[in-house]
Amino acid sequence: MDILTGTHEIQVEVITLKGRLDALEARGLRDLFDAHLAGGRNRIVVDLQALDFVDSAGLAALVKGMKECRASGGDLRLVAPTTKDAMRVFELTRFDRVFNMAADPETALAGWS
Amino acid sequence: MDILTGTHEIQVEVITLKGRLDALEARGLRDLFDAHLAGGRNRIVVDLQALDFVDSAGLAALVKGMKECRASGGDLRLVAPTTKDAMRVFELTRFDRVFNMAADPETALAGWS
Amino acid sequence: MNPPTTLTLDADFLSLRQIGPWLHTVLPSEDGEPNPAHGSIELAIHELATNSIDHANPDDGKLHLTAHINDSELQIELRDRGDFCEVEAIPVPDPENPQVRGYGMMIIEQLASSLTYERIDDLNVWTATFPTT
Amino acid sequence: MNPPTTLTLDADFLSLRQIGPWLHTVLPSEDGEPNPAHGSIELAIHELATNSIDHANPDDGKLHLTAHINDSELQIELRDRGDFCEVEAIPVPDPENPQVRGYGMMIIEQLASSLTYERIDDLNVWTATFPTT
Ligand SMILES: Nc1ncnc2c1ncn2[C@@H]1O[C@H](COP(=O)(O)OP(=O)(O)O)[C@@H](O)[C@H]1O
Ligand SMILES: Nc1ncnc2c1ncn2[C@@H]1O[C@H](COP(=O)(O)OP(=O)(O)O)[C@@H](O)[C@H]1O
Repeated sequence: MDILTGTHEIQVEVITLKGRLDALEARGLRDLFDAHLAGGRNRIVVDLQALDFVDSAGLAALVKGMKECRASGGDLRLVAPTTKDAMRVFELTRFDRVFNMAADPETALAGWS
Repeated sequence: MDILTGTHEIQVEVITLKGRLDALEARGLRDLFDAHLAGGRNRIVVDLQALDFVDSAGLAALVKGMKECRASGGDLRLVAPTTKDAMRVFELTRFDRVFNMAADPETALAGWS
Repeated sequence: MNPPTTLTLDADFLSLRQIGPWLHTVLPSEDGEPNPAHGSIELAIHELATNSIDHANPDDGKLHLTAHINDSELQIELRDRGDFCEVEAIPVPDPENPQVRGYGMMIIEQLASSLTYERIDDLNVWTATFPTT
Repeated sequence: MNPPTTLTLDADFLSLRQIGPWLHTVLPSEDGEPNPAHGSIELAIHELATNSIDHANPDDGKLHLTAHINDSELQIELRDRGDFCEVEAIPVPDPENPQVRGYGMMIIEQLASSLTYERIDDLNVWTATFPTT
């Protein structure tokens, strides 16, 4: 019998946000996504649990990141905000259904290949 | 807003077998599993596609490896043999239902966390 | 009717962070608890003000907010000396086709019980009303 | 009835690899294609011989196989000079509780149309019959 061995590595970038994700902060987040994508790191989890405000510009940064990750065969998944205020923009725009939204980081990290 | 970044790494060992997995070869496979488990590498895919014979001793090595991987929070998954002869021992012992058996390596590699 | 209160902001994103604290002073609170409508109203006014910065581009670089509150309603007026807005031309996002931008208006319209736009000479006047109870 | 053919093996796992090729010479083939029952029969006899090595431990270190073939059946006899086997005591695996070892007998019994065991003096004689068509 021949035995061939190898290792398959799956790397997921985890970004944890705290405070306000608004127009002022969205650019920094977009830059971080761009840096990961440029480096071929297209599996990203963004943990929104500790956010207390998200606006449509913050949402736009996440949507753009998700589209680009998916376009290159990866994904951007969210850990859902815990406050109603931070969750509101996702519900009003129906993006709570477009994103893969997990209740905790462990769930968001499960199921990559 | 605070941004915290980190990287989560998932490593899956891939073992590809070719030829006969019988009592003579089972020991080498068990040793390979033991080495991976001792190193904390408890996520293993064994690709059986190119095997043409598997006996109960070969099956035993796979079952023992799977039990030990699962006991330490990992898993051992198989890529199913392509020939009826190599598949027979799994069907007769019902282990085709106990193992996570994928049709190809990509499927076997999907869904780890 | 209580007397109106006002907030004048520089037309930049950092300044928009004053909207939330200002709304806390404007909205009625019970037992020191923040008004339950605060989060919705902050998001709506934040989006309205963001649009003034992004699209109206005020000549004097200022946004003016006025709050009129009565027992059950809060009316917020946003005034800026920016470009005219062709309200009828604003597209509605297609829910089947997720896009990156273009959700601000949709958010405001869902949160406000009414929203009006008037152009008075070179002044844009947006008026949004919210239930507070 | 064709004349019987025999194979004598050293009682080690490497030697068991001769079983498959030997069965090819024994089994009828059509148009040079391997007999479709070959794989099942090889596995069964391989498991039977593995048990002799693992559990009977023959004094002379040998296993003797004899094949009797007729039109529709193959009968294989395995003889060894090892320990007596208490056939009645062999446990059946519990399908609800997957175990590591103990599946050899279950495999043989599913593949053979009949399986008998005789102890003749210090000789173990296992006889398994298989359909060949
Ligand atoms: N205050 C405004 N002045 C001028 N145009 C506006 C204004 N608000 C919105 N618009 C127009 O409506 C479009 C949709 O606005 P909106 O739904 O808030 O999404 P976004 O600002 O993300 O594009 C804008 O792209 C712009 O063309
Ligand atoms: N040829 C044999 N001689 C003596 N004991 C045997 C023989 N074959 C099987 N046994 C007994 O039956 C048990 C079950 O055998 P088997 O189902 O083949 O599984 P395994 O060999 O993996 O234990 C063995 O553990 C052994 O105790």
